[in-house]
Order: sequence, then structure tokens, then C-alpha cells
Amino acid sequence: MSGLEQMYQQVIIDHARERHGFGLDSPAGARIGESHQVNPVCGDEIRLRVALDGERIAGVTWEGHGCSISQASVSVLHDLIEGTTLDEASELSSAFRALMDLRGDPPDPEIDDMLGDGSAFVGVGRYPARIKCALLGWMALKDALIQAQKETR
Amino acid sequence: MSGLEQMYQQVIIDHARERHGFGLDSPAGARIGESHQVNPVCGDEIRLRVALDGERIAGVTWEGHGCSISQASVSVLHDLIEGTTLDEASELSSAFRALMDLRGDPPDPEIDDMLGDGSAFVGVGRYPARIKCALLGWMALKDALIQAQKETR
Amino acid sequence: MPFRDVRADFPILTREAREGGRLTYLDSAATSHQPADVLRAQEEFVRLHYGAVGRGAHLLAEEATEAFEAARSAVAGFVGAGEGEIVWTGNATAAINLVASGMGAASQGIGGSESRGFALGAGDEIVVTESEHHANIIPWQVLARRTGAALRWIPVDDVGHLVLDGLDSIVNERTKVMAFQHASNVTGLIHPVGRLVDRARAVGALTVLDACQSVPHLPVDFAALGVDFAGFSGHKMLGPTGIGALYGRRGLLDALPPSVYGGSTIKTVTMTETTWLGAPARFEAGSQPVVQAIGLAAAARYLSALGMTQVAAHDERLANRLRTGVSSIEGVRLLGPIGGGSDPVLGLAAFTVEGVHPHDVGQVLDDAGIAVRVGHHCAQPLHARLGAQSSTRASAQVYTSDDDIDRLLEALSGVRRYFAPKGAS
Amino acid sequence: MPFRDVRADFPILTREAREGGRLTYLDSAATSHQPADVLRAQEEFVRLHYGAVGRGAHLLAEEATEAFEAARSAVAGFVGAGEGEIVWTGNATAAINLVASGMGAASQGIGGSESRGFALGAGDEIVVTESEHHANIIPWQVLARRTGAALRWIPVDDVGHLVLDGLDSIVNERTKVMAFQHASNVTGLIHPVGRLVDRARAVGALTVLDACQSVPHLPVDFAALGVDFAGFSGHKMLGPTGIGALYGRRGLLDALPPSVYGGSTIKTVTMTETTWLGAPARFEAGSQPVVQAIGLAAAARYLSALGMTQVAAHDERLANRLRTGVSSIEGVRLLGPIGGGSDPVLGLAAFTVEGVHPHDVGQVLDDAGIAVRVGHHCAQPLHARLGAQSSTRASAQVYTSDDDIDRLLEALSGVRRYFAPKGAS
Ligand SMILES: Cc1ncc(COP(=O)(O)O)c(C=O)c1O
Ligand SMILES: Cc1ncc(COP(=O)(O)O)c(C=O)c1O
Repeated sequence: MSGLEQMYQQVIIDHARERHGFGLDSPAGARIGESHQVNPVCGDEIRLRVALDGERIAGVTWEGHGCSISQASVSVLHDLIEGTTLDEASELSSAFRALMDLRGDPPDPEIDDMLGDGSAFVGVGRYPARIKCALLGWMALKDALIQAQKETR
Repeated sequence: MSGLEQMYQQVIIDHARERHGFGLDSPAGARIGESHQVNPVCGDEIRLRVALDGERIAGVTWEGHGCSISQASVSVLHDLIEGTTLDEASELSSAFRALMDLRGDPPDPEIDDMLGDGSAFVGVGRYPARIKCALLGWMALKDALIQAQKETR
Repeated sequence: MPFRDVRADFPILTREAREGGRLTYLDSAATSHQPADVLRAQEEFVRLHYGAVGRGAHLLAEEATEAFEAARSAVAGFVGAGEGEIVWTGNATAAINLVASGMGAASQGIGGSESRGFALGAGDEIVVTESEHHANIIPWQVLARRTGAALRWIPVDDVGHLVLDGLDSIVNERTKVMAFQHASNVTGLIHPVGRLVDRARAVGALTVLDACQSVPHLPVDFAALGVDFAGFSGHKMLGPTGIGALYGRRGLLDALPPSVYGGSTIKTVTMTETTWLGAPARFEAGSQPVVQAIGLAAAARYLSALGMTQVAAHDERLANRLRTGVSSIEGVRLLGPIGGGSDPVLGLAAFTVEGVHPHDVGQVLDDAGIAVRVGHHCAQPLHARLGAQSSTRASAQVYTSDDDIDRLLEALSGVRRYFAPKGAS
Repeated sequence: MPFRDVRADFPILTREAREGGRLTYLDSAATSHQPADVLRAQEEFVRLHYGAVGRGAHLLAEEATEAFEAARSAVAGFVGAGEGEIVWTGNATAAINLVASGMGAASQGIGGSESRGFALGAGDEIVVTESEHHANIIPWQVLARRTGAALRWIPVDDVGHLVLDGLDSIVNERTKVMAFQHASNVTGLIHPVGRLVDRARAVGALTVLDACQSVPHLPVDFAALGVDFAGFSGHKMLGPTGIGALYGRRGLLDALPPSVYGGSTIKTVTMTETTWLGAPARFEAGSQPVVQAIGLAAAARYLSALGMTQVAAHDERLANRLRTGVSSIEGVRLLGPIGGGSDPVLGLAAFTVEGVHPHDVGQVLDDAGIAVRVGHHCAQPLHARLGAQSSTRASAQVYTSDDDIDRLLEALSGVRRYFAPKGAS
């Protein structure tokens, strides 16, 4: 498998097209946090919103445009994060970042399991310039969660 | 003769010590022009004053401090220029500048004659960084003559 | 070929591409490579003649100073500048900023009465174009903010040409300075400098030319163009990184106040008062990019030896092959006109591919050994105007061959297929 | 010798002096030479990995970006800086100016509310010292003029030490920023940074350190020194020309407004509005000195391999030999104390020779193959304070040996005789 094939796995191309969680939503009663992130190189943007219900992330929705890697990454993020607790989200976030640092090497089976479709991004690690694309949504998540936690219910 | 000996000929060392024309003077009745020049590398300064009597340069006096080359050069300038006409001064000035461009080669006998003690500066041409020193007074002369000619009597 | 195949002069071009095979470098509008001659000139200087410039009385200082000033003359000669008209800067961006921030300084009274002609205030206007690189927009936005002057701009049409119908109203008696590019790094368009300069002169406005993309590819003579200031970069013209230059008409440069302050720029300094030297010294604060100046002069010599007329002809020919080729691929949109003839363009092509993000386009090309640039190329307003958020750009230099272009075109033809839903292929 | 004889690492040192014979290079405080390792690192990078940084998706762009950022980390590590705390500049002068002009911009409302902490106005004070290089005086003079703030300074005594008796009144609640050098390029004195920082902190003033002469010779840790900003140059620390760096504490750098504007500094640009990235990107407008960054990192590695503690010990030993020697020659006056021990000095000596102008001193030394600097060394106020209009300066680096110093001392002993009236000799 060439580096390119490893990066653009079918599951990534599919997520980029399907964009799970696309369309901002603010469920009533939840604490809402939002973040806007821009990739200055290409002007790609993501606006990501989280809805916190106590310690649980009740909703993750987003808008924006970008390359297939950035779009697919937020789509996968939505699937992974929605419904988790803050602690679980933080763990998933760290695991995804760690995946990027592997430079294309396969992750531990445990991490692989945990990240599910997210493991498909392993090939991105071979392209340092694209890691930023894959992390754009995750940076927005981190920031949005901080905002949400500042909200008094 | 080493480059150094060629530069610091006895006549230069003598002029640097004797400093002909040192001490500013403004004869009554003449058109006076003055210029202040600084060598930014070392802060050396020269203030040179000319007194114009019609087309004739009746007086050249100066003040300032600097290295032996710059001091000797103004001293020689005083001797050469005082009493000449504007045209003669301009010719001498050009001859001195041309001497600097010879990079230490002997000047034509004609120029040699014309410059008198000034010919001793031939060795400075081998040291581009010092040409500025040798020309400091001559730059002041040029500028002062312009000022004097602006004076209405 | 207007000149011999020069590819062998550029050591980096022989290295392998990512997946092995030939490297097809088409990112020269971002930055170009240095020929061995240019590397050698720098190396030899460092190994034999390096010393502090403009200050020492010792042998190395003397040799370094002479080489440094000879480099300035060589570069001046290359762009039609005279003595004292070339100021070294870090890059083209710094060159343009030096004019804008000098005007900002003048507006605050720095530089005294001789700088008053550069001062701006409320009621004055600054004009740029919608086609500019950020380096020729933001400094003027900030200058407007500093001085209360208004920022106006010449718009661009759907294709990318400057719209000059309203020129006389946009550039008017209130206009104090007009900054515009010689050629666009996105559409490749070479703008009608003469027309713009004429109008600026008619209203007494200063002109500042961004010559970053023209100097590497065209014979450029700033005096003949009649601009007041111009900036360009070494690293786009086969020279080193870390150096650029500002051209300024002599009388103007001597009066523009400096905006970076330090050693070698001054006549006298006390704790409370400083007097400045004339140009170029007043702008070159601190130790200079000496080795880079030597390298840039060597690059100018290399280009001159090829002949800038020949370089321009080569560029024009590649422009045609590239832009015709790109625009004829299905689902690919070329930004700017195909151009050529009376609609002159540089040897570059920025484009979008239907349904595929530029980053993804660039990645597929890279996999085929083709280096292109992706993004907004520091021209967001122009991209916005052309209805693209970003694009992929291929760009040529003297070492670019027909074969390079053909490889790009072939790989580009396959990009949409690569990202098409797999069932559909 | 605290380390092996490194002279052979420096190609230029083997060239002949003006009249033949060994070159004794004692002008390193003006600019130092590059070891072969540093040259090689740059050359190899240009030949194999060069491309546009921070923007491309292609292989070379990727490799260049990684090398460029690795160079930043290496240099950061060398001076005790963390991630995002090192900004590349053209030289130390530009680094200091970046802080001063950023404060000027903040004072005009540029940078918005987050930059308000950097704004100055009438009633505020800026403090420098009388010992500063012009690069750390003029930017503050101009900032004072731009903002209406007052410029004050810590005086110097007859010997060259900072007079700290009045420190508490000079640095007071009105003081917004205090800029001072780590070590003097004239007296060689290493100043008590801790004492100055403590006072600045007590009154809430920002500190800006000119570390141009200290970073090449001493182990320097900006975080440990507690300064807010610091600037230094590559070409004085065995690195390339055309690069320097600004250190800034992370929180501060992210809020200081940029003062040079262009590509790679922005999040978004429209024709009327720009939003900036955080540090270091917001300050690095346009294409960067990429190759020079690689070279500077190689220089830092070279120095680290020698060990900065060993480098400092070498420098201290030479300082002693040089300054003791110079001050014991009849008719020669050393500027600054002999120093040593609790009165630390760098390995340099600026001096005047009775009855002989520094230019003439330098010329006689040059004739003996000894390269020194003559002039005011961009410190006119300090020279004025010490009662010298200019001076001759000899300065050391890692490649300087005892033998170099001894040659200088011997030649210097003969200088007065050379210019004495011939009958008297
Ligand atoms: C103490 C000091 N500060 C600042 C500078 C300026 O450094 P640069 O010319 O590299 O900007 C120098 C060197 O000339 C210096 O010695
Ligand atoms: C048209 C144009 N102007 C200005 C620049 C800025 O050049 P530099 O980054 O070398 O300062 C560029 C290149 O990026 C350009 O293409």
C-alpha cells in the first residue's frame, strides 16, 4: 500500500462525503460551547459546537469546509465523542493525537479498538503537513469543551 | 615599501601633526561657505570654511578631529586650494579623487606635479576603507563651495 | 528551448521524489532553487573573504565591504536601479513594509520636515488592488489605521483582470500612495504598470510596485517603469533565502524616515537625539545579510547570462502549455485567463478541481512526484473575488521543462477519478 | 585549553593575511566566522531538502518545514526558551525593534484590547542604560517620540560600570519598559541582570535584554534570567549572516502586535480587516530565512558540543590575558576595568592609544596580520561618557588562542613608536 493509499482509506473518503454531525445544533437545557478554528494555509474553517449535560457530552455538531482529511476527521470525531463523558473524550483525544505521532506505524491493538474508524487516520502521520488538517476538529473540540464548562447552567 | 609604509609617508605624518589651516577664520568682505562632515564609522568630524573673493578662494580653514589620514588630507587641501580659482579647485579635487582610484599605482607625472604633497596619498588607494578618511575634507570643500556661491555678497 | 537545458545546474532536482522516481518541481512561485554557481559564490566568500562590512580597517572587513557593495551594484544593474537606490531587506514583504511604516513614521513627525511629503492624515487616501498578495494589503490597512487615511482598491473582474474603468475616480487628488503588483501570483496576470503609473503621476501619488513575481521571470527596469518604490525577494529568483531588496528613487529614499533603528544607520547618537545617514544606510540597521547579498548578486548574474529576454520567452512558452493544458482538463477550473499575447501571463497556473479540495489535489500530485502549492497563496481577497476559497498552483522557473508540465497535466487528469466514489469508477 | 584547538574547524582562518603570514582574527565581537560543520549543514539542506516552509503539501515543503521548526527548537533549547518563544528576525537589531515598534503599534490601538498592556503614553517612562549599543537606544528614543513617553537611563561611571545607586528612582511606577544589555561590546562588562530584573518586576515594567554579546560566549538561559524579551544575532555566534532571534515569554508574544505585515502571519484577510495568528507566526511576515535558521541551529549544536561552560571558561581566560596585557602597555588606555572574578568581563578589549587615532592603530595592526575593529562600535554615548571619541577593539571567540592575544600585544606595543616623530625614535 503506497503512502497515499494508506492515507486515503475508503473509510476516510466515505466520512468526508457523509460528514456525520454536520449542521449546528443547540439542544435546550445543555451547556453549550463553541469554537471556530481556521487553518491559515488554506483558509479551511470549522465551527464546532458541543452540548454538555453534566459530565456527559450530549451533542457534537459542526459546520465548515475543508479537505477530505479535515472533514472526515470531524465526522469520525462526532461518532466517537458524542455520548462520552469528559474524561472519556479527553482520553480519545489523546489517543488520536498519539496516532498522528506514529508516522504511519500501526497503533497498539488497544488504541486501534478504542479509535474505531479513527484508526484509519494512521496514514496521515506520514504527512506532517496534513496532521494539522486531521487535528483541526480536535482542536475545536478541546476549545469548545473549555467554553462549555465555563457556562453556568 | 610595504603598503603601510606607502600609506604613512613621512609627509603625511608631518601634515597630520602640523595641520595647516587649522582654526576657523572668516575674513571680512568675502563670501563664506561652511560644511560639517562626519565619518559615521568612527565619529570623526571636520568643519571646513571657505572664503570666496569673486572667483578666487581666498581662505580655507578648518577644525575637527580624526585619524592621521583625514587630518593630513585637509592640511594638504588647505595648501593646495587656498588662493586658487573655483575652476582650479575643481580640477585639483578631481585629480585627488582620481588618485584614490589608482589602488596604489603611481599617478601620471602631470597629476603628480599638480597635487604636490597630495601625491603622497597615493598609498591610501590600496585601502578602500581609508579612502573615506582621505576624502572627508574634500567632501567638505565641495559642499562649502556650494554654500559660499549661494551667498550674495 | 530558448537556452540550454539548465536542469543540471540545480543540484536538488536530481534527488528522488517521495515514492522514488523523478522530482517534478512546480512550486517556484513560492520559492525557487539555487543553482550550484550561486551556492559556490556564497561558500567561497564565507571561506575566503568574510568579515564585518562598512566598519573595519582590516583586510577581511575591506574585502567583505567591497564584495557587499559590488553585489548591491550588480543587483541594482539587474533591475535598472542606480547608485543608492537599492536597500537590502529580509524579503519582499519587508521591502513593502519599509515604505508603509516609513510613511507611518513620517505621519508621526519622525524624520522631521524633510519627511513631511510622506505624511498621511484623515482625508488622504491609499490605493491598492483586489489582486494583491497579503504583503501588499495588510501594511496599507495598518497605515490607514495609524494615520486616519482611507484605504481604497481597484477591483478585479470575474476573470482576474484589474477593472480600470473607474481608475480616475479611485485614484484622485486625495490619493497619496498607490501600491500594486507587477504580476499576480494567482492568476499569473502581468498588469499594465504604465497605465497605473501615469494615473498616479497625474495626481501626484507615490507608487509602490510589488515586483516579487516579475523580477524572476521578466526583464524589469524600475527606472523605465517609472515607479517610485519596488520590492522583490531573492529566494524566488534563484537566490538565497533571507534577502530581498527595496528599490527607491534616490531623492525619495533619502527623505523617507527609517522604521528600524540601530547601528550603521546614523551620523550621530546621543542619549536623546539621533541624526540619520542618507539611503541606503539609514534603512539597513545592524549587521546585514552579507553572504546572502553575495548570493543574490550571483543569481542575478546567472539569470543575466541566460538572458532575461530568453528567460521571459521560456516562461511565456511554458505559460501557454501549462494554462492551455490545465484549462482543457474536465472538471478543472483555471483561475485567470489562459492569457498570452496582449494578455500577458506568467508561467504559472492556479486551479480548482471540482469536488476535490486543493489539499487533496496536491497530495495526489505529490504522490506522483509533482510538487505544487496548495492554499490561498496569501491572496485571500482575490480568491474570494474569484469564488474559490483556495486553489492548487503549479509554477515554473528556468529549470522547468515541457516534460514537467506534461507530467503535471497527466497526473491532474486522474485526480477526480481518484476521489470518485469507488463504485462509480 | 578548556577544549581542543578548534582553529582547524574554521576554513577562513587558514587564509593569508594582507602581507602574507598568519591571519590573527580578533574582530569576533563584530562578526564571527562559521565552522565547516555549519556551512555543511546549510549546503546539504539546500542541495537535498529545500522548499517553501509552512505551506506546501509536497515532499520538499514538508522536509523543509520540519527542518525549519527543528532548528527553532534547537535554538530555543540553546537559550532556555520554550515552544513558541523564539521568533526569527534578520538580526539582534531587528529583534529589539520588533518589541519597540510593537509597543508603538499597541500605543496606536493596533492589536486591539489584548495588546493594551503594551501601550505607552505621556507620563509613562522607558529606561535604558548609558552603556547600550545604538540598537538598544534609538528604537526607544523613537518609541518615546511616538508615544509621548519619557526616555530615562541608568548612568555609567568613569570606568564603565552601571551606576545602580539611583536605580529605585530611575526605575519607578511610571516605568513601562526597561531595555538593557547583558554584556557590553565596548567595556566587555557583564551586567547584573538579576538585580535589574528584580527592580523591573517590583514596579511591573517589561524587560528587554540585548543578549547579542552574551549568547555567543556564556551559557544563557532566558527563562532563568527572568527577562520578558531578549534579542541575539546568528553571525556573532558562529552562525550565518541574515538571521537573529527574538525571545519572548509566551503569553507576552501572543499579545504583542506585529509591526511587519504580510503572508503567513494571518488567520484571515479581507480588503478591510485582518486577524493575526499567535506567536511566532504573527511576527514572521513573508518568506523566512530558512537556510539561515538551519545554519544557526548547527552553530548552536557546535557550541553545545564544545560545552558553553567550557566556552565561557575559555573566554574568561582570554579576557584576562588580553585585558591585563593591553592595560600594561605604556600609553594605552583600556576602556572598562581589567575585570575578572566578581567583576566579570567578556574576552574583548577596547582601548585608545595616546596620540594615535584608532584608525591608524587598526591599520598598523592589520599590517601585522591582526584584524581588529576601529570606531565607536555603535556606542557613541558610552564612548562620550568614557571620554573617548572612538577606540580600537580586539575580541575573541572559541577559535582564538593565547598566541593570537600575544601577537596583538606585541604589535600594539610598537604602535606609538611607529607614529612618533622620526627624529625622536
Ligand atoms: C551589544 C550589542 N547589541 C546589539 C548589536 C547589534 O547586533 P546586529 O548588528 O547583529 O543586529 C551588537 C553588535 O553589533 C552588539 O554588540
Ligand atoms: C506577488 C507576491 N508578493 C509578495 C510576496 C511576498 O514575498 P516574500 O514572502 O518573499 O516576502 C510574494 C511571494 O510569496 C508574491 O508572490
